[in-house]
Amino acid sequence: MSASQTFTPAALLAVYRKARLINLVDERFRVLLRSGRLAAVYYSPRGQEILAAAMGVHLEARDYLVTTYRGIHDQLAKGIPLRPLFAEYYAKATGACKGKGGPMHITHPETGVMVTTGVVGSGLPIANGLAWASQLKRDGRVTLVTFGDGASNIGAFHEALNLAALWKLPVIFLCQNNLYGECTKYEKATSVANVAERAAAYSMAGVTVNGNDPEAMWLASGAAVARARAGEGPTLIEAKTFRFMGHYFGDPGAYIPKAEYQAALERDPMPACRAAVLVSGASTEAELAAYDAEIEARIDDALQYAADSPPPEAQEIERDIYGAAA
Amino acid sequence: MSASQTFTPAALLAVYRKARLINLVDERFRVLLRSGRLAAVYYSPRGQEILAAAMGVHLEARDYLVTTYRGIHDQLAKGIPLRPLFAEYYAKATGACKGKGGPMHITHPETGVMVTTGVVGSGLPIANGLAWASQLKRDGRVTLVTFGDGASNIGAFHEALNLAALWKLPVIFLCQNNLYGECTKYEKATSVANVAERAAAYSMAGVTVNGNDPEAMWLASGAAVARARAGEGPTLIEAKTFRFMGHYFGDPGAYIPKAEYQAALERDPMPACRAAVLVSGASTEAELAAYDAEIEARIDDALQYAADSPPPEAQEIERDIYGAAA
Amino acid sequence: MSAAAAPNAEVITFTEAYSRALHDAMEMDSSVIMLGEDIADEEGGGVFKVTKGLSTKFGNRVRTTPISEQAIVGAAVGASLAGFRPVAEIMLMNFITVPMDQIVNHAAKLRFMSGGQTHVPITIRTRTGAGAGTGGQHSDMLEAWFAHVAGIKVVVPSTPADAYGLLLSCIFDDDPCLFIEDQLTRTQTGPVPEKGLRVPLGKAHVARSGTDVSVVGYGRPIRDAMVLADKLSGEGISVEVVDLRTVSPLDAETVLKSVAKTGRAVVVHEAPRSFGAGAEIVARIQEHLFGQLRAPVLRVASRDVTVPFARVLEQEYLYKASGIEAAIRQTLEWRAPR
Amino acid sequence: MSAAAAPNAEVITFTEAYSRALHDAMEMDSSVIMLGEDIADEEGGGVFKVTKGLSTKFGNRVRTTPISEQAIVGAAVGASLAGFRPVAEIMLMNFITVPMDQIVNHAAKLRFMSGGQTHVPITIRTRTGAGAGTGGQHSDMLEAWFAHVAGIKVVVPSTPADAYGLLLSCIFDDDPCLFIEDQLTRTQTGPVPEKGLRVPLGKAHVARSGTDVSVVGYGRPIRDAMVLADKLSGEGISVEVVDLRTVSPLDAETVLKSVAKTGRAVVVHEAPRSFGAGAEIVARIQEHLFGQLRAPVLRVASRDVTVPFARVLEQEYLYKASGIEAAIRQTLEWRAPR
Ligand SMILES: Cc1ncc(C[n+]2csc(CCOP(=O)(O)OP(=O)(O)O)c2C)c(N)n1
Ligand SMILES: Cc1ncc(C[n+]2csc(CCOP(=O)(O)OP(=O)(O)O)c2C)c(N)n1
Ligand SMILES: [Mg+2]
Ligand SMILES: [Mg+2]
Repeated sequence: MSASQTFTPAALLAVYRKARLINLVDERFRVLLRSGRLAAVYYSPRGQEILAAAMGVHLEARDYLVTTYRGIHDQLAKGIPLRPLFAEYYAKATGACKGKGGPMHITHPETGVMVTTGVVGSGLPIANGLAWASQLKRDGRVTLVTFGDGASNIGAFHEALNLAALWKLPVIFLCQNNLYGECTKYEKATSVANVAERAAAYSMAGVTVNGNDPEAMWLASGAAVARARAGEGPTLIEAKTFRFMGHYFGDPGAYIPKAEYQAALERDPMPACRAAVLVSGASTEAELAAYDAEIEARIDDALQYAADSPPPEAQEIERDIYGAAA
Repeated sequence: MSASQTFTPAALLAVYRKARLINLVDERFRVLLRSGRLAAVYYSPRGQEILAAAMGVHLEARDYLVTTYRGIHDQLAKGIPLRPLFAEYYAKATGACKGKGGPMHITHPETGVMVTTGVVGSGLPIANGLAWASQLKRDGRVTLVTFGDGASNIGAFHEALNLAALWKLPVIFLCQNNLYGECTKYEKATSVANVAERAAAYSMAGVTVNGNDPEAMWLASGAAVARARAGEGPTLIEAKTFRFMGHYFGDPGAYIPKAEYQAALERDPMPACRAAVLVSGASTEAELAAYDAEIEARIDDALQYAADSPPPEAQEIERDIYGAAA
Repeated sequence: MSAAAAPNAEVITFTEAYSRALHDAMEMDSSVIMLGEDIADEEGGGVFKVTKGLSTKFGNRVRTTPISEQAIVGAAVGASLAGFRPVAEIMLMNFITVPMDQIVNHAAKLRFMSGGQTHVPITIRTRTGAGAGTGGQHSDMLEAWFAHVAGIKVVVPSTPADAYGLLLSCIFDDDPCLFIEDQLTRTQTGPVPEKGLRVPLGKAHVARSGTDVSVVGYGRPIRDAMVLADKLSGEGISVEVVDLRTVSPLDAETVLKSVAKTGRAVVVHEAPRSFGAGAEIVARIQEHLFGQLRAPVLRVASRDVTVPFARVLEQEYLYKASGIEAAIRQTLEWRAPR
Repeated sequence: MSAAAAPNAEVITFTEAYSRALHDAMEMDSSVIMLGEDIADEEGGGVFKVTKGLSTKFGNRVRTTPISEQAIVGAAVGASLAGFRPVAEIMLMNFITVPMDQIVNHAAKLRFMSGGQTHVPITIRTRTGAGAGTGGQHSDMLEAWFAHVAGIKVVVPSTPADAYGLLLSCIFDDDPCLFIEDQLTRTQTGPVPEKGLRVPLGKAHVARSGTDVSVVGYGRPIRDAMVLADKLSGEGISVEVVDLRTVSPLDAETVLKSVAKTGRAVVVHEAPRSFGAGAEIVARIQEHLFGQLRAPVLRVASRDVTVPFARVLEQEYLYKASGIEAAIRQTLEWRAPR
């Protein structure tokens, strides 16, 4: 990381704006799901907006992202446009994946969204490959792969981190530790106090940060991106956070102790970040309100686009199984 | 580990005797292979005798062992009798596995040899299950699983160590770090200086020892067995060692630098251990020679037994696919 | 949508049948233990609630695991070698790609490779099935892979009562069993099974007798076939339905007996057609009954593509009851082309 | 033991053919990269020496990896998404159980799930085959699993020239390909392939024309069939040999054309019989040619057991050339039982 990275009010605002986009899109999706106007499995990122945004502001469009079913915040932070995103959730022909992949497999190479996987831990080895490609081409791209705390216990995590460290790949492993994997508490599944401590097992740079703290997350992300960009190898970032909406949309979250939930809610990062932006002077209430309105308008547009789009034709099932023979 | 564990001359002798058994059996096998009187894939444990023996003296017959293709030292240290062992190498009906498993799958439950696997890393999750059974039954057994340095980079290693630590299983993970996985040097495959450092990633007890030093290995093994027996959880022991005969019988080992090989040979643990036994006064030259003769006689007997035994009948192929319906 | 139960008979759902089997097995035999992700009550008793209540009643015999499928199956294998009858849950069948080594190279082979000294009485429960809009990585039927591996048994129930009785049999069987639960029909109902009654493994079941054509398969499409058989009987078409129950080892005898009688067969499964389990059934029928068949053995299965997300495409992907009906008619009307 | 080459013709071994294909592909196209255990020259150029010399010539385009099959296939998938054509080596096919998730849920599906935005032009080379006394965990032919998965191609060569040309085609194909090398015949020889000449994927090859019976299969048993065809021609039996080359997607057209002509078929593969790839071939033939067949389609394959260690049992396990001959005669002599 270059020593000159300081978290200015402008940086804070940039983080907030990305986070707020995520926040509003997520809210809209939940409204649509509750009202039955959207029927899809949905894994809300509510509570995890800041960490994705703070990482996202350091990345360029050409950088690569590999994410998971709970990945809409990562995808939005990476810059995916709303129209193909919404249309994919609505299983439309105009969706990013023509409706064939769906929410769990969002792909959008133009903005670097290379893989969204529904299999826990599987993204990490693939991210290595993208990073290996960059290393071979010396194209200076960085690959970000995100996953949950639960994923840190699966074999693919181990194999991927070992290889990335050995080969000094330009990849960032971002563990979003929201304290639960489905219904299972972190401590019941993970034998180490902090996932980032596992970095030492690979002689890899590792850091645990409060993922809900814009400054801490921005600094850690900036350092990791700079390290990767400079060819100095991978980083494991563990961003501690909390998911407010259970595992999937509709999950009552009965396994989360009430007190724990309440305490987390009181530390909800979105209002805190908004307040910090105002305090910092980077933006006014009016400007933030205008930004919200602008986002809502973009969401309305994307929704309308999705609604107006046709479903895929039945023949679409025959396409994209194999390419043309080489 | 009980504080009273001190490495007496008697303990040294016990280690030596087990190691020498391994050593002589291995030598005989290599003679047989060289002369063409045995045709089987063979992974010599030459150089790794001490660590297996020093662990073996702490184990009871009822304890469980899970080992690998390079496992004959572990099996002998565990107490497997020679006749069924040799007969299995010779693919005879009287072999431990009736000739159906072969050297890579030696099994002998009476002496606790539960699984021998040919798939790198696969033994570790199975060992957890044996240890879980002991924990549930409170039967006080300890499960030992052995594997190589190369195996520490495969996903199953990670999943197994995490689960063992979480569940505090009475299992010992013995990594026999012979500095190579097939033809690949440790450093080229493993991102950490010592495999045992990975124990910290699971809040597990971990120790790196010179596996060729009888005392160090005996102490580390004793501590791990005591910890497991007391219900205090698993241990990762990394025993540094060297394999003198390449990966498999016939491997010229061209990838090993000459100087490295020479240096290792000069530290060959077998002559060193023999010398130490004599110095300790635990045994005399004559006694050791007599022991050798006794072992050679047992080997002759086992070989004769194998030679005299019939091959499996062709119909044996129909048996042991499924059991009787329950 | 119950296939068989009369409106007022006591019925249970598939989910309830699975739960009861697990409960009753644990109650009957203290060597039955269980592990899997989220399965204990602290975690809500499993994502699909099948194991709900078990950890409260049976304590540490039921353990929630990390997300570590290799560790899950490996631990089951190991504990089984030490005398337990572990039931491991792999949440969805696509994730069974992760512990394949443990299942195929170890669970299925240890009995043989040890010359019968050890064996692996584990049950792997998993769940899958297309039709719920879960897309390419959460819907696959992969039973054909395991059917191709000697040493493991593959079981797919088509009624709640069978689900109960087959799951009990799997748990008390001395070999590894893969038990596949259908995600789509989990809330469908059927007659209540008798407590403790095991349905034998390796035996196909003539679910309905008929004389004109045999429908042979397992799982969800058998439910469709039963409905169709009712319907077609109104037209005077007599359909025999052979529910394999155990896909492998295959009970060829029962299948061949049925097809020898009817002279016509339609083989059905949900998995994609090509290189699916149905191909084996077809191959066996024609090997043994060539010359006695009055029509080619037809297959009805899903398409050879990744399961798509969009409903319209997912429906294109899935086998259809109407396809089974069409195949039945086609075999009945078959005339040699000239 | 060369199947085809005249004694003095220039011949190469399978191993050499693999090596040449890898070398030529790397030379032709800088996007071809390689990874796997022990494959670089510092490690001796691979346990089977297939990659010998490549890292010396092509530098860091050839990388030795840790023993981490998930990481190996994952890295190949990722690099392919960024424009490379990675060739990953999985040392032996039994270890392909480890990266199944990467292969099946990712490599095979990403093109479809992304709606064609991405694709995965990787080649996975692996090696296997019984007969060398390596036992239950080092000998399995598992091609049927992958044939059942849409999106991946499965290729098994039966001559060195095909090995060369098919491997080149796999590397330059835009989809994931699984290329299976036979351990037992690796030193057998055949005519030298023309440099750069690709053998097309998805096309079966009539390796020998005949009129009485079609032998359909791939890999090692095709070599047996060619020898047998020679032998039987002396008796006036004309055997057509159809070498699939690509197991999946299956070139049914070529197979059906052959069997339509001969009216008889014997399907052969090394893998165990039940639920093997042969079942699909049988199913297709009888679906399309029912009524034109003069005998049931027979299968010759290995037995449904774990591969045993003892040679005597391993030979019991393996399909036999004599079994192919017997099956050919059986189809020729077939009379309807009464
Ligand atoms: C290999 C695999 N096992 C199990 C699952 C089922 N599953 C989906 S999400 C999930 C929990 C993941 O937890 P975590 O990694 O913490 O991510 P989070 O959902 O909290 O973001 C599980 C077990 C899966 N998708 N893949
Ligand atoms: C999953 C898997 N991958 C690859 C192999 C091939 N293989 C057999 S032994 C071996 C090297 C293992 O090295 P290490 O773990 O250090 O054990 P050692 O042989 O040195 O005792 C490899 C790669 C295998 N058996 N299993
Ligand atoms: Mg989580
Ligand atoms: Mg080693």
